[in-house]
Amino acid sequence: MNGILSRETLVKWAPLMVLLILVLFFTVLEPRFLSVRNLARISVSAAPALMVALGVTFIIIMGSIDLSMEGTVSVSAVIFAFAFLYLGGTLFGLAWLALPLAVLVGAVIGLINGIVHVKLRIPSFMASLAMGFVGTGLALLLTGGDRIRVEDEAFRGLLTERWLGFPIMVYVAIAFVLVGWFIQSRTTLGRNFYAVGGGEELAHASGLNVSKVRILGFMLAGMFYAVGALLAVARIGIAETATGNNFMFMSITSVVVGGTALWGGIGGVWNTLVGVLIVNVIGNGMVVIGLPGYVQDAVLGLLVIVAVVLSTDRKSISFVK
Amino acid sequence: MNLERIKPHLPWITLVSLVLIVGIGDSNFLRPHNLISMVADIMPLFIMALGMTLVIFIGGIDLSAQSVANMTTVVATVALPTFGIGAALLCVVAGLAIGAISGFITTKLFVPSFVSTLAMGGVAYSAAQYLSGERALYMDATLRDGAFGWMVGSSFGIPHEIFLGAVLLLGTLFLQSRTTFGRALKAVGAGELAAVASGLSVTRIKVLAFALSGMLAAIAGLLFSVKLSGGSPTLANGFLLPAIVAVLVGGTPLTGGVGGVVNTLIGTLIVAVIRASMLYFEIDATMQQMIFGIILIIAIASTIDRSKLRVVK
Amino acid sequence: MYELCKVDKKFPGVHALKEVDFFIGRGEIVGLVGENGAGKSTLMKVIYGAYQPDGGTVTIDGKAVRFQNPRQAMEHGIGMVFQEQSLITNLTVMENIFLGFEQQFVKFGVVQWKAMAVAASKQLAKVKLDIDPSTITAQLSFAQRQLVELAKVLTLEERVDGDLVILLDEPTSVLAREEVELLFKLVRDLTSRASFIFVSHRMDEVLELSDRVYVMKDGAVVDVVSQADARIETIQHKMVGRNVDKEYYREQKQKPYRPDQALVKFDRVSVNGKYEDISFDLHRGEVLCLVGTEGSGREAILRTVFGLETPTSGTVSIKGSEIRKFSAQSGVERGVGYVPRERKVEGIVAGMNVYENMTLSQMKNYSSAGVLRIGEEKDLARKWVDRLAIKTPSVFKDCGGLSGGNQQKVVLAKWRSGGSDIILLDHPTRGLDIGAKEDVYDMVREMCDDGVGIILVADTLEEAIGLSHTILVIKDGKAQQVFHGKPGDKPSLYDLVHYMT
Amino acid sequence: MSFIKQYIEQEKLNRRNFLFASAAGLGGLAAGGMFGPGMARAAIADPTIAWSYRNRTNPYWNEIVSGGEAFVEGLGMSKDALVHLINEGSSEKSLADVKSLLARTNGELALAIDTNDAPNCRPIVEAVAAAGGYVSTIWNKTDDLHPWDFGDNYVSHMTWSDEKPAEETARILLNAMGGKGGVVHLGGIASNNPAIERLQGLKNALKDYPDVELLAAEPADWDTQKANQVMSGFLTRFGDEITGVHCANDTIAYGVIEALRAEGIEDMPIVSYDGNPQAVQLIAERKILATVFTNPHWGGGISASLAYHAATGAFKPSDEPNEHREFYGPTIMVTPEDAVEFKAKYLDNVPTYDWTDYWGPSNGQIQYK
Repeated sequence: MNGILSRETLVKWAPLMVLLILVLFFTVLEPRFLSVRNLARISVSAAPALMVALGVTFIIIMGSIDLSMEGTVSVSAVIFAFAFLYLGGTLFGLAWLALPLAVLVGAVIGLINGIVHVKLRIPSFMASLAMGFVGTGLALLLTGGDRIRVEDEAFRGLLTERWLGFPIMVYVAIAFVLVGWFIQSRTTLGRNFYAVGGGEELAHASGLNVSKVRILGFMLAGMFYAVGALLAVARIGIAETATGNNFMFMSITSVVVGGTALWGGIGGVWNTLVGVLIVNVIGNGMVVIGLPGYVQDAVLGLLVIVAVVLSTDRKSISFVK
Repeated sequence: MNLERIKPHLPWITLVSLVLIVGIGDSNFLRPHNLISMVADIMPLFIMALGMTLVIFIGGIDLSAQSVANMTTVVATVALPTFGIGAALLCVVAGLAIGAISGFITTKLFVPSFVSTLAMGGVAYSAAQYLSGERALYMDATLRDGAFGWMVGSSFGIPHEIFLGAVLLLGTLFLQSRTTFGRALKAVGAGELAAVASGLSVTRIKVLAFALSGMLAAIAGLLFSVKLSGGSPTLANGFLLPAIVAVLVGGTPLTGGVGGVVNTLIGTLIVAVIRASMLYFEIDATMQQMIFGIILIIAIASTIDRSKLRVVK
Repeated sequence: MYELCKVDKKFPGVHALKEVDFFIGRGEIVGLVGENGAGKSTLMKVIYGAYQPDGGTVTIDGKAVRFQNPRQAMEHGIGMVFQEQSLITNLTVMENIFLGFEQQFVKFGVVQWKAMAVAASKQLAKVKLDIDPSTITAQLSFAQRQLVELAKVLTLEERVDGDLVILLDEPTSVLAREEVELLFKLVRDLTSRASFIFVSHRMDEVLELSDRVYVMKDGAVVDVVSQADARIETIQHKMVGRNVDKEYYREQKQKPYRPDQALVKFDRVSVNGKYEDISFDLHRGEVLCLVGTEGSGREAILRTVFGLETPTSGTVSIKGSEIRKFSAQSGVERGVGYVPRERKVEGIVAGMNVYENMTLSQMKNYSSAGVLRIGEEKDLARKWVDRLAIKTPSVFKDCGGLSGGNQQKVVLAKWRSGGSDIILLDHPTRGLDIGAKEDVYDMVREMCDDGVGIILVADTLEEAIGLSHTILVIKDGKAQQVFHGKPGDKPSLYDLVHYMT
Repeated sequence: MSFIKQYIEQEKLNRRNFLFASAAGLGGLAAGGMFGPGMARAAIADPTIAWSYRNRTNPYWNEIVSGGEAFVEGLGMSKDALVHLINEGSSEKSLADVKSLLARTNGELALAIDTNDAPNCRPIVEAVAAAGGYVSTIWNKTDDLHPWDFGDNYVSHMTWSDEKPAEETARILLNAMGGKGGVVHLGGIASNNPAIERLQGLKNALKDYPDVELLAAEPADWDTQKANQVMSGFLTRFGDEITGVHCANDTIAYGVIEALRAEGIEDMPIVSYDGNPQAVQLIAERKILATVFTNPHWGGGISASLAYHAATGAFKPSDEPNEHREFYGPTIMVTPEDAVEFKAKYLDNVPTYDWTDYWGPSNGQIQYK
């Protein structure tokens, strides 16, 4: 086992290989799976989830976890929709200001989340879980349970306008993956996430302000959640308390499937991209090949396990929790 | 008063304070009948949380618990006419099996429990859908009373759910504090490597913890199914997060080795009281969830014993 | 240039530093010795800014300073090379070197990796380490990592105008002898730019390197000796308040082992990638010492005996029967006890109390049908607390809160009380002070008298020679030479080093 | 402390009697209930009025609640007087909340509720009856449970027979498809009764349209986003074969419309269910061909009214015939032709209902198959 087929290489590329095998598998069963149209559909359904998963990737690299995404997405989506309509309801007017506002909202919630976690010294699992409840509750309080429609043709153009067969929102998502990659590899903050994940006490002793890195990490994650919220609204045209539903377990599963370790320090943006695609390919593929609804949960579960098993370097870890 | 000495008592102090706050707001809350009834109703959730405690105690998590409970409501209802009380055995075995498989996947295949249990939950949910024919089912009243009437009756003014919960609590407490398994569980939670170096079979202990969690989730589902006299693949929805919250609020953090089943009893009761307080203080419906979250932060912040956490991750 | 004057530090219930005076001149190497708990680590923490003193003054070149955190200390040229490996292994070497100080390479928010690599190479050159700065740290050897840490601290040179003070906390604990010599040479070369405070339990090394030695006891400096006047025995006497005689290793208590009673037989055993073709016999009453450099395969052999590694070829027999199934459990059942090097992580379970730790490996003996007999556990623990003079307020005390020496005693008690008669000691005295070390040596002799066989990986060569009946020298996973030693007729240091390297 | 002991004794007796009553079965139940605390109370002068429902994120429940609030305001109280119990899709929370409220109000409660899952209905009704409160249920109830088995305390159960209306919307859809092609169905949570009935309605209609194929039916869990993803999958799987979409409710239809819009498909025939304002708007724009209005506003109001008036003794449920205890709610078909008129009548100006006309708009006694 050496040369290009060394264990490290295999493990590194395993998630991508799993993705390709899955694509091949579904294509053999249903050739239409591999059409540009269907790939566009998968991308559209993956785009909001990808943004959320990117956000939580940074947190997981730090060895923490964030369960607040459902609340953050809902609040960002709802405030965006309110502001968008209040400011005129079309992107050509002042309403574009609602876009940065939504991201700001995400940042603020992330910041509060980070402060509660770091300053009150509550483990992130608990702090963010509770913040998630607060977020969802806040969205409910703001809307009173109503749904807000965002009909603006220009904004919905994210979904309806296509370049090379793919809606614009797919390109937006790719752009944010590049932003994430830039943060991860070319900024101090991004590298510090890895330092904290690799050894928090050591990083602290090296003079790194770990608390600050953590809080900024949660804030950054909040901003990515807000971008996910914007894409989710663009996809459905509705902002509501339920906009954030189902993002929590799916995004974390995607991150793990992509090969980012829950104990921190390993993985990154590209892993998450592959992980999100794996989960969405399975979801779409099961419908496309006509698997009965009641077995889909089981098949998704089993395939996720297989994917994680294949992309874990079992020799390098002594145990997992 | 020395703060260090109060710390271990914070969970129940928090609980008593909450009860008193609600009681001062509305003395109806303190009526024994109401308190007993509230405790009886929280028992299915408590039993699930008991199982969750064992897994969180070793630093893992069991996200399959709700789906396992869903599955057992269906299994119990479907199997009741054929097997009678044997349906209970079927449920318990099914829960044990799902939990054991999760444990095996976690320990042997190195899939984090967050993902392995979520995935096995999907399997359980599919099984529930398949077995139920994707319908809500109900139990025949006579059959139910014949086989499971003892679960939901009442003696000495105390509903039997409480006895069942108490028996399981004492059982797990015994397991946790008096048996080699409980000791090993603590060792694995607090120092897995040291447990290995002491020759403990860590794999077996962890698989057993997950299996017990599955079993208790199944019992929770069974009790809920009997209480509601029916089953459906979505019947136990809404159990999972409160069960996790109950464990965490009780003071068993995810870092492992700290806390225990008694903490979970207190945590579950705290959740029940917070929930009831929403009604007693007439909190507006659209505000309840937000306030629940805020109280949760306060409750966790005041119950966790930070001196046992080396790094707050 | 750097001076502490009557520095005082109190913690609840402990007077950790008692009016300590401390001075270090430009380019000087100062040793700092004392038993565990003497106040060394508190003093170091005050120096590098982790603690703020309650009284007294800290001056640099006559100017009073007060550091709120390590970062401020760094800005004044004070850096720390930590005892435990403190590099973050998933980062590259250059990221580790500049961790927390990346800002200098950031242009418009973007990290300039090339500039950082160039700067890192310059730092590595200072410590004469020729590696690619973008190597992932996990791929380096322990010795290389130690040098990277030194390089990291030396970045202070560029950042700080004044002179540097560098603390070295047990820098040699994971190094082999020749690596230690390399490090010392480097430190001496670097005195042109920095002063060093050298903290170590290895007295010989302290004396070898330091110009002056501060001796601490009970939170106070009890003596300052210059290299010329220093003698190990005197210093040790000051540290412990009693003589450390030539019988330090209890050689007089060493008795012949019983060659007819083999406990462990290794016959041409190999583990792929770890060691190959190793054969030896361990007998009742024998101390067998495995000597070699870090990574030579010593630990892997211990782990094989315990059952944590499965041989790829060869046969292992324990007490006459050949082992086919390798697992820690079966090892324990066969009477093997393992005292691991990482005491806090692998030895004891922090968070569990004394009796819980003691019976962890032998719960079977203290339970019926899985139910523990806790009363008996406590009796056992009390017995062994007395027998080994374990300093603990009660058997309910969390082991994580005991001192290193007492933790080690708990680990030994765990195996001894369970009747283990093959004890594997991996660096059993690492990080222990002299008193605690002597206790361990006493226990080794007692165990031999009881017919126990011991395989030892020693902390120092002297310890290996002093304690062992038999020494097996290993290099790169292969056996080099076997030495037999009786009291008064032991191999010399030189003999061993000759075969090790 | 003797009063506590006495109290416990009292409760013990009550509970035993109640359980005895449940065990006695059909005939004995009403009589057994006579010993219960509820029966000891002839009428409750000023009961707390509460609505317990799934969540605030679905427009359907908001409509239900608006009806409940309108009823409360009709009594001359502020609409804040209505207590909301939200179960978030958790039967466990639903039951616990009801019990807490019963304790707080000392049983002086008029409760309208959807119990979230059918099996949850029995313990809720039993709890309310045991405490002497009054309850009206909608939608979820197991077939073996009937209001008349509980004397007066279980006032009524209302549900909607969805099979027929769903069949009618299906016919509109199939006609719009020209009687040929392929149809897909996106359903609710698979085990929910309405989801089952609405799919069955489509299947019934298809018998008369041999040239239309039911390509697939999958649950979309009443959820817009899930529906969006399922529809995307269908588009790949069947492509142009899909010439019509049958949705189990309006929120699913929104997701379907957006999935189609993403593909530039604007003229796909779609029918849905529930008659939410937004859906009616879409019908007026001919983006949806038909929906079925179940008048949740009235349903929400009348359920609260029934419970309230039974509690105050305005009418005695046990004197009413069975068709007044278990009945179907109203269904109104909305199509593009009458959408504007419908909107004006029911949505833009919510009609003022006579909340004492309990059974006027109802649709006959519930039939069990």
